[in-house]
Amino acid sequence: MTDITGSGPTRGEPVLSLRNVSKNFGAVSALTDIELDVHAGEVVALVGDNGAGKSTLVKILAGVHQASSGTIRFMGREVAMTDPGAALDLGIATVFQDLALCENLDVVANIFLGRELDPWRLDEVAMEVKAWTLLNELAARIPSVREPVASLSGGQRQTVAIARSLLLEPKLIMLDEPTAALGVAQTAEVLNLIERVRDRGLGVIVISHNMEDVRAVADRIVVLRLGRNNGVFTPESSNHELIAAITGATENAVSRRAAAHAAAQEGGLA
Amino acid sequence: MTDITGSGPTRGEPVLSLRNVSKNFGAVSALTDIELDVHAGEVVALVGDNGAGKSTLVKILAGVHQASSGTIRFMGREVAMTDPGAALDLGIATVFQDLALCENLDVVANIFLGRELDPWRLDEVAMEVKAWTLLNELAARIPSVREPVASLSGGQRQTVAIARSLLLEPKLIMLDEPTAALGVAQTAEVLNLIERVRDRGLGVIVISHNMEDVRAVADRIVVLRLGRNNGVFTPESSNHELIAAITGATENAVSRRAAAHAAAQEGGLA
Amino acid sequence: MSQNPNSVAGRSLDRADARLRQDEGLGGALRGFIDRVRSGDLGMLPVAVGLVLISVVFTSLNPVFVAPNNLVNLLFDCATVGIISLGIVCVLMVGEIDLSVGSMSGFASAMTGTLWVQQGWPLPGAILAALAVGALIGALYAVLFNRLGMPSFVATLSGLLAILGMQLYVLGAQGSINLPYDSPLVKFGQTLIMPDWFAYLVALIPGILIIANGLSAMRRRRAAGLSGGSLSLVVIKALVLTVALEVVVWYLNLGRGVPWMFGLFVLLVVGMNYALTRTQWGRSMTAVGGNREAARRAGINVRRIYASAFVLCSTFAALGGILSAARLASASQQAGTGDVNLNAIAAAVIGGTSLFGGRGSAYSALLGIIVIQAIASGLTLLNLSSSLRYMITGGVLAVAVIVDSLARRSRVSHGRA
Amino acid sequence: MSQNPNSVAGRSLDRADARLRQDEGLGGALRGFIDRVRSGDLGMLPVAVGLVLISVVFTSLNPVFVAPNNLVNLLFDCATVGIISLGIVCVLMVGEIDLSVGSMSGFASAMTGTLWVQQGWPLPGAILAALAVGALIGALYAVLFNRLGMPSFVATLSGLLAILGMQLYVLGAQGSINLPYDSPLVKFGQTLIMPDWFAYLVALIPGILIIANGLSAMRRRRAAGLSGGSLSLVVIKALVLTVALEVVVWYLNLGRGVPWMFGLFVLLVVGMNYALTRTQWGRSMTAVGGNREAARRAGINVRRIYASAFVLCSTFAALGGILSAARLASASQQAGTGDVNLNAIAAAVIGGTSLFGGRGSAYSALLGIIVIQAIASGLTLLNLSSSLRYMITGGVLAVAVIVDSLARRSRVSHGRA
Amino acid sequence: DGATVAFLMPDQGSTRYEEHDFPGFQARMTELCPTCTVVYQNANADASLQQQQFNSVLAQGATVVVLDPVDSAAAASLVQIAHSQGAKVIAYDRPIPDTPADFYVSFDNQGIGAAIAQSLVDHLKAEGVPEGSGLLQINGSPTDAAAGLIRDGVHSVLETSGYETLAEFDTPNWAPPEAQQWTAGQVTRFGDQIKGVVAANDGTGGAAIAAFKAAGVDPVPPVTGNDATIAALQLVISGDQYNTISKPSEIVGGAAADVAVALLNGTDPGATTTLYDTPSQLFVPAVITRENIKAEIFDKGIATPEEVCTGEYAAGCQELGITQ
Ligand SMILES: Nc1ncnc2c1ncn2[C@@H]1O[C@H](COP(=O)(O)OP(=O)(O)OP(=O)(O)O)[C@@H](O)[C@H]1O
Ligand SMILES: Nc1ncnc2c1ncn2[C@@H]1O[C@H](COP(=O)(O)OP(=O)(O)OP(=O)(O)O)[C@@H](O)[C@H]1O
Ligand SMILES: O[C@@H]1[C@@H](O)[C@H](O)OC[C@H]1O
Ligand SMILES: [Mg+2]
Ligand SMILES: [Mg+2]
Repeated sequence: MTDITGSGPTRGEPVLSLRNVSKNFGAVSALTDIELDVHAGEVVALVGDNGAGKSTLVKILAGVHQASSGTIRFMGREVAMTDPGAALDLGIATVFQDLALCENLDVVANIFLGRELDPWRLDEVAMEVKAWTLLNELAARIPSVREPVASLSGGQRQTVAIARSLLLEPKLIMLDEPTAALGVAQTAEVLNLIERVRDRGLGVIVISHNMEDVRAVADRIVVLRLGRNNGVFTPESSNHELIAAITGATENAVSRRAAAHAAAQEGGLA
Repeated sequence: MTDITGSGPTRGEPVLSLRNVSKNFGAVSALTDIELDVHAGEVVALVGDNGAGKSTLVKILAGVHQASSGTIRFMGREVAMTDPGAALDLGIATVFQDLALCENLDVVANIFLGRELDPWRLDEVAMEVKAWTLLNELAARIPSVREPVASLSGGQRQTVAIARSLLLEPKLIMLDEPTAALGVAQTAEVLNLIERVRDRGLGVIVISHNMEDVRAVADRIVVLRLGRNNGVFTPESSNHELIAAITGATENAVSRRAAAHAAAQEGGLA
Repeated sequence: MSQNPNSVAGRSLDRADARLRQDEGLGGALRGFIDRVRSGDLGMLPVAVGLVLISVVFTSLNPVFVAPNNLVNLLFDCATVGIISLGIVCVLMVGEIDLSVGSMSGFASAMTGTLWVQQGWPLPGAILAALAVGALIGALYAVLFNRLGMPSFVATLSGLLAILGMQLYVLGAQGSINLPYDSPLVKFGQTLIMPDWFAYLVALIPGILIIANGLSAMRRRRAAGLSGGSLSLVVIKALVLTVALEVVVWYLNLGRGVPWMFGLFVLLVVGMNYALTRTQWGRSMTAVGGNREAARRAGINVRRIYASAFVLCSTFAALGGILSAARLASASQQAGTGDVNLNAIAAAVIGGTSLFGGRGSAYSALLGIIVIQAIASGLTLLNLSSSLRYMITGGVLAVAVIVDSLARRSRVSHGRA
Repeated sequence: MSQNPNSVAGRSLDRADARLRQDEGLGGALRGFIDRVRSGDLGMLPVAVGLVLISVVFTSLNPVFVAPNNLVNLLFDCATVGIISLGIVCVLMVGEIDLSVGSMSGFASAMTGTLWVQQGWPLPGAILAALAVGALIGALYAVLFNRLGMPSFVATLSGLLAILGMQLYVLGAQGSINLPYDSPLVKFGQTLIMPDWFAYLVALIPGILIIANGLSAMRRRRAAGLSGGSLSLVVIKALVLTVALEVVVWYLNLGRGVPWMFGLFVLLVVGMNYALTRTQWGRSMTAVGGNREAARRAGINVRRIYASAFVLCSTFAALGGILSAARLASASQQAGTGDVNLNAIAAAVIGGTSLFGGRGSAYSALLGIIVIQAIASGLTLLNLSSSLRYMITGGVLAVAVIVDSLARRSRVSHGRA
Repeated sequence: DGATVAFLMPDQGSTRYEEHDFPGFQARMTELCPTCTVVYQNANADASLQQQQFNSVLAQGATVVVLDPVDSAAAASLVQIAHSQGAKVIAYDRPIPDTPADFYVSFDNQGIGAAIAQSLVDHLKAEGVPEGSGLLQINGSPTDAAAGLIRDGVHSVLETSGYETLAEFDTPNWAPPEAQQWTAGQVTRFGDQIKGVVAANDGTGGAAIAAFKAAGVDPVPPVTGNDATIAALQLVISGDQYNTISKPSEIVGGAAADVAVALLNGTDPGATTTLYDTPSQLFVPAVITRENIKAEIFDKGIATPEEVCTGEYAAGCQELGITQ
């Protein structure tokens, strides 16, 4: 386990740094004293158990929720993310876990929402072409971009949400479980995308429960547990180490299942 | 690739069999001539690209949509699934990809929705205890079951949806990407659960994009591509074979990514 | 706390999570309450505060406002539209609307008048017939909504007109029918008051129920390994409520006393509240209003739920109409026209029931109608021109809900909208 | 189709998916249409069919219904409430409501009457003042909604009352004010008719626009590698529309002709339709109505969108009120009371705008108000007692939307609700 | 002959239009001009709807329109439209002050207000109620022009009566429950200071009575009314309501028919007076109290004992000699 700040493959300036960020919802403390740094050209993976507070953290950074306490510095200045518009203006693009799409609008309208081309006379042709380009880049399988998002499959929606975030020219891009609903090909494309984005010098925060994917793209792996920092790892850390940090125990459902399977297989062979 | 019917580790009677099931949404043919059999005590994995029609198929079997054509036999009799109530009454429990929870109700109310204990004087204590039991079985991390579902994290919601399906005594259980949002421990518990359910002689249909998980629990793997059957595999089939069937090409984003990484690593070593 | 098989690591099942502040006992309850104040999750309290606010203002303008007999009148007036509003709560709960409750109430009063006074039916027969017609019309809306997919706004707008036509038709040449003053119905609507001792007794019931239910729930929860909550909290709650109610009863008894009609209204509210919160049907109503498709997928017979909501609403409207006729001792063409519709809907909304479904309470009808009638009553005590009267009503209404709105706003900003 | 860098495997970008039926050319369009009929996705067609249905019935009962001058009167009558309804479409689009449009229209007419006739302001000044007050009141609602979080139902209900008070106050003892007949305003509201040739000319514009836009879109789409759609379809659409409009104009010219006031209404509808469908603002309105939180996360200034909706609604209500005054040549205490509110909301809903936000169209105000006024006009041609008139209005209204409801139902059952 | 005559009434607020005025008009029309077509419309208190109806009857070829205007000011433009199309307008019930119609047939609404108030004041004086005692005044709808006329009539009498108006109320939509709630409030406020109530019609009057009864006030102070509805006649008979006004609307309706036929035939309708520059015929309504109810109502056949003397009112009828 490495120290929380300053370490890791720091390829650039710190884009984002959080100090002592906490968030309470009534009697529940969703986040307590979180510290986090993201540098330019760095992919930070945020991992943790269900309800660990990953999405809450992302929402705070996206201006959706306000932190109960703590400071956020972005590009060297302390910032107050009062609403999502402010975060977007700062250059923070987010793919939310719940996608946040408008079901009544079609795919093109969702991708360009808030950033339509030609505000006084929408340029539907240009937007449609650009939408197809983005979607094809992500290997999306969407029959028509003129259907309301309500009729799309889970993975198709997720692709639309990811495509949205590519429109901006952000400095930091946050992806909250971007591949959860994606097919194998689409997942590969998103991982490629993350690498491309990193290589362009952006900071990236990615949340995932898939340790393989995480290790494939992350430069640093930050673990949250029950709303608190629980260590920073490198992709070279072992699976066992990581999972122990996430679940808070070396003996856990995953290890038990692995053991049981191993036993069964031995039994089968015997 | 094995033949579509009759093969595979048939441990029991056919619970479900579909013949020539098709579904159109306007100009889009979401499903075309689907054939599928599920036997008692068998786990069938349904895999396919985004938008391949997996969820549409599950929704048809759950009575949410009606098939445009084709026949469905359940427990030997031809059935018409006119609405979700009918499917539930037949003994088909479903975990939907979009979860289908009532955001305004709390966790307990959602788990017991439609099957409340003591309809004329709800037994909240008994329901709460049972809810905790189910959730703990799934290694859920939910601070309070008396909060509306709207305030839960993505994985917590998914756990609630899975817990719902355990309440029934079904003959067939369908899980549409049940582990997409789950943490590693919860995923392990759900895989355990699938095995327990199978061992109790139920038929199970599970949809997932995670080939490892699929291979870990499935007895047969049915591939859909662009709304059509695209082969049936066994867990022993290679990853490469499976992904080729899903994406419809041996050269695909996954293989490309793998190749690129291999090249990069070599380059790095050189 | 007894060590229980279900409890985890010495903590009760529902308090096991490390992130949860352990609010035990009275102090915990207090901390929880402060949290709720901060996050704006206060239920009906803000509206009640708004009500107190306007009461203080009106009393300072004219002390007659709090004269016992003025309050007794207020309670009489609340009962009729309040019962209609209770039906509105039902349709709002499932996210629909009934615009025809005014007409329905007018038609029911016309039917009662015609059948009873003119045709000589026995009173209970006439009332039952009117209620049955109400239920029937609700069933008709359900068919239009469930089978033909007609939006309830349009279906009940058609109903509003058609039923008004029927009301005019039934009253025909007569225009209005006097109901006999010495009949039990009119007495019920105008003068029937609970005996003092009885009112005092009734006011004890809520406290007793709270303690009884609280104790039994606590015992069962502890036995099951759940946190039990604080006994003292339950006792204090019951005590405060009982004292408050007894004082109110005592005060009303200084005047004429507690109207039976208001008693009936409260009984219906409490019954409805039980049905909405403690039965499977009520759970289904909330679910359908919150997410129709999710409810359907849970196997709930969504159509039947909608039907029950429409039928209940029309039936309550009919009952409210009959009681309005009793209150006025007359069944007339004007009954149910004018502001009845808007007031009934507004009462529910002011009380906190959402127009979008899935969130509401039977008590919102009670509280909302009291707010509306208090404003009306307060204004009758001031000599105002019509123009001023309208302006002030509008202003006061806004003020009465501002407290609630602010609380709700803070709820949103705390991420619990 | 030209081979384009963007097209995939010889197919245009948006037609590449194998599951998509390739609906090219006229035959494809026809197949697409049949699909849409089947799945109930027909926009305004069903309501139009309902309208034709009731027109046939009324005509068979009394041929005067289709007399050119009766239709001219109908158009005059549609314009006033129609414009108010257009404002309602705006607030419904974002999922809110304005109950005060009736009062607002009455107050605007009272203001115009007082300032212009009594205070001697120049007419444009009086009109502008009334519109400005409308906008101001809308802005006030926006503040109550955005800053205090007051539900729009309650805020505008307060407004309804307060503004009615102001209307009574402004008109004072007088009660009503005559507007001079020979003033341009009253002429506009009562008699001003387009010259025949001009009306014919105007009726050409939609067709020309369709062809022009259609061709340019087709060219640009093809150039960008998207499917272009069928040229013949565009031409046929334009032709059918043009012929239909010219016939209508010809028929109306047999009577008095096309009222300028109706022209203004249609112009506003078309403008509003453009704003809602072809501008960023309109997109944001739809988004906010569909999913407020998603719109907010997309960086849309949600508060500004709500504010624009409330301001537009109140301003349109004021304009409608001024035109009602012009139509009646009087500004009176009754203006805006009675059914104005319900009719304005009902028109939008009947035309297909959802009460729940995110779905609607400016044309729904046009179509809905024509349905409502056609029913009213048809009934004036039959000698009916009030009771029958109400019953029949209710029944006919239900019938007029039944076609639409059935279509919608099939849409739901096809999974596209 | 063969002409179309329209009869346009303003609202549902009172049943008289549909139940008395129009039948009277129609009966007389059938008598005088059997071939004429009579069209009836009621505008539900909506001035725009009335305009629509007016245009519609003109489109149907009406040459004479009998108009009871919802909005007297707006009606001026209707007269102009009619005249521009060669049709004649008879103002009915409510005047059209700004543009002279061809004729005006009416009861005088302001006169009605004065009459009910005067009758009440006389009664109180006869009972020895001292000057300076308090009265309540319940007006009609604040948005109804006719209600304004009645209110003005009441004011003109009460101002000089020596009695004090304790409080005054415009009843929204003429709705009885609103009147009842307001009266109930005044009863708590003023108690037995209230010596009488001037209510602008029978609906609001009945509501005031209900409020007194509900408050347990016994005897109920005298309450006025207007319209002579069956319900009000019954209350007068039982002694609960002090007075009402009989407007034998059939007779006025018949008179309008006479004028219509005269205008059709181009003969002189025979005005008795001129009001608002319009040749007019005004009828004097009769104030009805217990004293004259038999003579004015039953003996004149305006209502029959069968419809009034039902149930609990039978005794009162006997007492007054209406039934044996
Ligand atoms: N209600 C609907 N209306 C129109 N098209 C629909 C509808 N529902 C699904 N579709 C289309 O049917 C196709 C199959 O969707 P489905 O949800 O079954 O995919 P899936 O295999 O579950 O994909 P994923 O892995 O992304 O969940 C998609 O192209 C989708 O756009
Ligand atoms: N609006 C809210 N009101 C109350 N509690 C909330 C709210 N939002 C989140 N929480 C709570 O905060 C905790 C953290 O939730 P969060 O969504 O951040 O988890 P997560 O790490 O993203 O989990 P997952 O992997 O399941 O997505 C959860 O226990 C959740 O119940
Ligand atoms: O008789 C009155 C009538 O003159 C007025 O216009 O409306 C109400 C009725 O009661
Ligand atoms: Mg999350
Ligand atoms: Mg799916």
